[in-house]
Amino acid sequence: MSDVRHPGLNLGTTDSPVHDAAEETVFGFWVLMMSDLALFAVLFATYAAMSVHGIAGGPAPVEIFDLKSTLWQTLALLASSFTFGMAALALKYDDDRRALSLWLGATFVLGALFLGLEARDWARMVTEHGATPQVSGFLSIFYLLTGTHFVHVAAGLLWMLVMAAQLAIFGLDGAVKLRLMRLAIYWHLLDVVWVAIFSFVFLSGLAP
Amino acid sequence: MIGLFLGTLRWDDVTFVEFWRTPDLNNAIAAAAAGLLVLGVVATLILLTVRGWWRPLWRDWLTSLDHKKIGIMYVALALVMFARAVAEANVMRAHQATAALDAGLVAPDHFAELFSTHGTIMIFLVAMPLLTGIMNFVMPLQIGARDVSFPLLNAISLMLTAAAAGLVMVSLVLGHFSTGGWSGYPPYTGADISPGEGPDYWIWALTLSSIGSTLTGMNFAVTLYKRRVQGMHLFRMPLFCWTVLCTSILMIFAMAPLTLATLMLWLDRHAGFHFFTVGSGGDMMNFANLFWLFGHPEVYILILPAFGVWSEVFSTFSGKRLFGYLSLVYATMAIAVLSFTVWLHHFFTMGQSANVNAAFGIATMLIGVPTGVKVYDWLLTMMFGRVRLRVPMLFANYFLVTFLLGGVTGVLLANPTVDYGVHNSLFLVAHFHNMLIPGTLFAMLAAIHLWFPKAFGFRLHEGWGRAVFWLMAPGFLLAFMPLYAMGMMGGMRRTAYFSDPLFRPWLWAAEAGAVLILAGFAALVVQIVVSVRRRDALAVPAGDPWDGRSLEWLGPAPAFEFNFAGEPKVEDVDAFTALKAQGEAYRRQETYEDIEMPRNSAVPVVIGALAGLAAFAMVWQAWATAALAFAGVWAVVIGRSFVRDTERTIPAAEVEAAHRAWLADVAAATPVHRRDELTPENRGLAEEPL
Amino acid sequence: MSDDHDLPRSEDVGEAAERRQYIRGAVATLALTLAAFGLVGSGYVSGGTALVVLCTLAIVQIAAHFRFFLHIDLARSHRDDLQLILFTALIVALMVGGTVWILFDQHTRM
Amino acid sequence: MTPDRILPTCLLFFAVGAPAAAQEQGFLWAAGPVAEAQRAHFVSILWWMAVVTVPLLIGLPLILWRYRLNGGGGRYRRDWGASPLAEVAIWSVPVVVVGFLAWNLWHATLSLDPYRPLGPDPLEVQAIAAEGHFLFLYPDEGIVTVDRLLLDADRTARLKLTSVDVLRSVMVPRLAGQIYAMPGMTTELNLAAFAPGTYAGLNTQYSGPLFPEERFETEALPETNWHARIEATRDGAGPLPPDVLQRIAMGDGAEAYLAADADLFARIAAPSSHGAHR
Repeated sequence: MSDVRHPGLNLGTTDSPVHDAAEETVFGFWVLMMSDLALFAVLFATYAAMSVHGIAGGPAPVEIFDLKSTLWQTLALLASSFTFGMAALALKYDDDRRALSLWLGATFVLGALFLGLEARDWARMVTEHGATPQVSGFLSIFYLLTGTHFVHVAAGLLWMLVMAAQLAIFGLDGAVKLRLMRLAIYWHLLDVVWVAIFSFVFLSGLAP
Repeated sequence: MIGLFLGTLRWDDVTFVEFWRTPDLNNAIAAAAAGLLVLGVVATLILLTVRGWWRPLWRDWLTSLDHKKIGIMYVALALVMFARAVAEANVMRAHQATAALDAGLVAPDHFAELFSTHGTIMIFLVAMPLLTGIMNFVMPLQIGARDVSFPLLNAISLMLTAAAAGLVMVSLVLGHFSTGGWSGYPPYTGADISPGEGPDYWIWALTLSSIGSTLTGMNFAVTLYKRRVQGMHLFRMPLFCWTVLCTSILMIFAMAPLTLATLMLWLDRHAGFHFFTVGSGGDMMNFANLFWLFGHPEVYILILPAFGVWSEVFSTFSGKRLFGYLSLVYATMAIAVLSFTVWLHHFFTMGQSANVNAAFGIATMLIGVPTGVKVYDWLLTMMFGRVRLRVPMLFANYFLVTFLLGGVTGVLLANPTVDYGVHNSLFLVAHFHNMLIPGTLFAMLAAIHLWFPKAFGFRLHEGWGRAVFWLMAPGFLLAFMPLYAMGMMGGMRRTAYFSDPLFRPWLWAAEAGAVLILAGFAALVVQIVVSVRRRDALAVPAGDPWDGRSLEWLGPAPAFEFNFAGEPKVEDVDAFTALKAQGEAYRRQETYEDIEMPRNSAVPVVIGALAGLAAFAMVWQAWATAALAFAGVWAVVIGRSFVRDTERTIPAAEVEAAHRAWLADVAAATPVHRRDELTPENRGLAEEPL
Repeated sequence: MSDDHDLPRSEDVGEAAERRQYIRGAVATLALTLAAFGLVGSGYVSGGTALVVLCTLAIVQIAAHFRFFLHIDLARSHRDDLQLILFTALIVALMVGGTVWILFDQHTRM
Repeated sequence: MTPDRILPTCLLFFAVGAPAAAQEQGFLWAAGPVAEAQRAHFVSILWWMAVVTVPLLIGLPLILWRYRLNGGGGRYRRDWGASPLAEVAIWSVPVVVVGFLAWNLWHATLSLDPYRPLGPDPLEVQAIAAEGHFLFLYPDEGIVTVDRLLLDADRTARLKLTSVDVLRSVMVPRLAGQIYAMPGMTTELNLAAFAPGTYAGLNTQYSGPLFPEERFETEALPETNWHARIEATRDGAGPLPPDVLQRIAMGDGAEAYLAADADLFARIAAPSSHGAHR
């Protein structure tokens, strides 16, 4: 086998056998995530066209987006990326599961906060502007794009709950560590997608 | 309440009831097709019960995570679906040939359903499973691996594909399939014009199969990256493995746009969204854009593994090293990347600017360069060889010639100027069948002939194999050359009847060709039956019936469950040839080690069944059933993540015993000269090279 | 199985150094986020300029996420993933660029 | 039949279709400048491709014969897997051929853009593709014809196209290539005929059970006859009913109308008239 160890997020010297196993599983997960990014890419491409051509007399982006709410969502998700980073450190260097659980818990709360804020934002758009996805092509793709991200974040939270259960049952064994590493990649990549969403959807929409 | 669980499904949707109510020829044909399906299923169930095959089927096949068995199941699934799709082609051609005299055989909507299912099945449920099956079986063996990287996921991919196949099959009996063609363009497939369940069958069958393909692509790419045996660097992989790698990469990226396009179509149909409805800010041409963003890489997903197979066939049956290995590798990579830059050529006539068309047209034509290189590399592979025209080689040489014609018409179609004249015509239909029949289908038939002994331990009967070739080869010409002509005479695809009597002789010729292809398929079935009967005379227990060149031929036929007793040594592209030359191919090992293999699992079957049920419920708008089944899928996934005991150990002693038994077979076999490889003397041991 | 000392140095930097990486990442991404929101919120940029500025900031921030949070860098041992990401970037650029080109061009001619 | 017509015909028709050529409808029997350019382009590609295909067609049987296992006379070199000279040739020849073809493609595509006018002062026609029928509106002449396109053979024509419900694609093969007609959108197609005559036109994109019926006749008339024909049509036509689309779908049978409603095309082609959901 090549001398390439699994790069990126890793367990380094703290748990060599699992580190070896990570090479295949984590790389596989990276590949799967790239397929997911391709999905988001085509969503963005469609959004780029329809947010310009697809208003169809409905509300335009600048009328319905809210800078402050978007900023809070962004900060919540950004903070959750950091807390997951701390959880990854605890996973790698601490034998004590408490720090890991605490940081994971914080990530969960921040993720849930993000979901709540985004749902509130949607509710505001619908109630104040009547901006449902059935109104125009632009709104259809807006909800599909942000909704797809939303579903991903929600799935991440579910995954965290499952991992909490596995931590409780199995402790920090190799399989649990591998799954947490994959969850970390998943979570950070959702943040990457959100960077693209707040830049190209919300901020671009608010700076016409 | 019942509506939540049954949705819009009613008695009237059952094909037999429809026939009962309106007993005309059209409904009779539909009912006969449905009846054949039901009879086939019942007969299979009875056979399984009478023979007591349920337990072995479950234990040795359905729950197996062995890549070889999964590969074989993929191929079996594809052959079943092929039978239906080629029968449909025959009904369509027979209908067209008779249609102008009277009403023809089927109603226009039924005809539309036929060309839609024919295309959908041939692409997603014949070509894809065939090549996925072959890749599954061969690739891990060729790189010296014990299995793919994620065996459970591999089985899940298979079961999702099977669920998609099941869904399309069910549409024979319950309701109707889409009439919008395999590409399903809105607004025709929108809720206004196609309000029924048809497009939903199409949407969910594609979704299931494309999820399966994405997972397969990921699995194979990681396997090729991480599971190569010591010494097998990337540039020592057999060319087939390179094509698998490129195909996998295409699968990883190309399925996303399709999933998105079908999801958008579903949201338009059922949730009032406006992705493709022009009046409310949608753009229906974005569907074409997204569909072909998938569809063009898909074309190369279908053809690249075929190129891999041809490379193996030409080199093996010329008894010679592949010519231009590096050229072929770079050509494969070039095709893979270029395939993402050409999708617009499927809709040159949409009205965009000439410079957009020209750019995509040139990108398309560029693919001609690496493809041309490949053709000449194969020709030069035969040069200075000892060419023997066994069945795979017959197909290979036939492919070389017909592929030229397909290539020329492909370059023609790449020119927007020409495409404006023949877009949507039968010329186009002839072109892509020209690529997919001699290209993909014949490559897969060649692959089946080549690797069958490795899978089952005996060769396929050569005479019946030649019959398959001699029926299918002229069948293809007869079926599709008239279509080139008709296309240039203004005959359009998807036309239920041609009023112009000039087309009549061409249509009859095409129908005759379709019959020959069907007969060729029947010959294949006979060939398998005959070969099973004569399996003792055809047995090749020593494992190397064709004087093979790559690692899959190391070891017995059928292969060890664990593929290799130890780690094979790799020092050359033709790793097995090198081992044979050094006299190390059949050597006893000093030590044997325990081997860890994945335990059987029912999880893939359950996931496939639940996903299929969810999709079926979505088709009939049975939301509660769909939600429950979907939740069930995830419950199984999560539940499985709590299972720790997923491996089992094959003890070293058992490995040793198996290995020794094979070496005994080798010792008992007489090496045969290639001239005698079709005789019963061929027990799978090749004569020492001169 | 692996010898510990064959790990590339970049993966074996120790807890404190790795924590510093995360903190650097947090600071960098926060600064970039606030810059983007600030520029738009203040109305300082708009139209085409805004798109260019936002695009630049987003790309830098995405790179920062990969570098500091996902630990992807140019070290030799990381090339599998880096290649994968760059190839994905190429495909994504083709898909997005092509789609935008086609749909905008088509719109002008309908 | 000219020699450059024989090549594609022989190659793909096995020469059997040739006698029927006069009655054919494809662009190979070009009757207008665009179709003629398409045909010429088609033939030139075949010649260029022969550079790549002919050596293989000659080489394959020779190699198969010379290097056959039983009795082949060729030398056996089992490890012959590379030859720099051969590789340079098999890469460079296709590169050169595709290079030339690409250059050709670029020029042909730009000069044959269907939106590009073929001459000064074209006849303006608006075409509406509907289920089973085509409506042709002549805004300057104030008439509408059904399933019949009347062209002045001495003048080029510019079609504006739209479709009522689904995607269609409109083509008069012997005159010019096709272009999509899409609901809520307008596309353009420029046409011209060399000589007076009747040419078949059709929808090429599957549109439903009536798809095979979606055909129309294109009549290119000498200038004087064309004027007379328009006058005669105008005299025999009734006013355009507001529900004209429903009427012709029901088999109204009228061949022409007077176009009192000058906005009909604009209304049908406007995006807002489509896609109201259910």
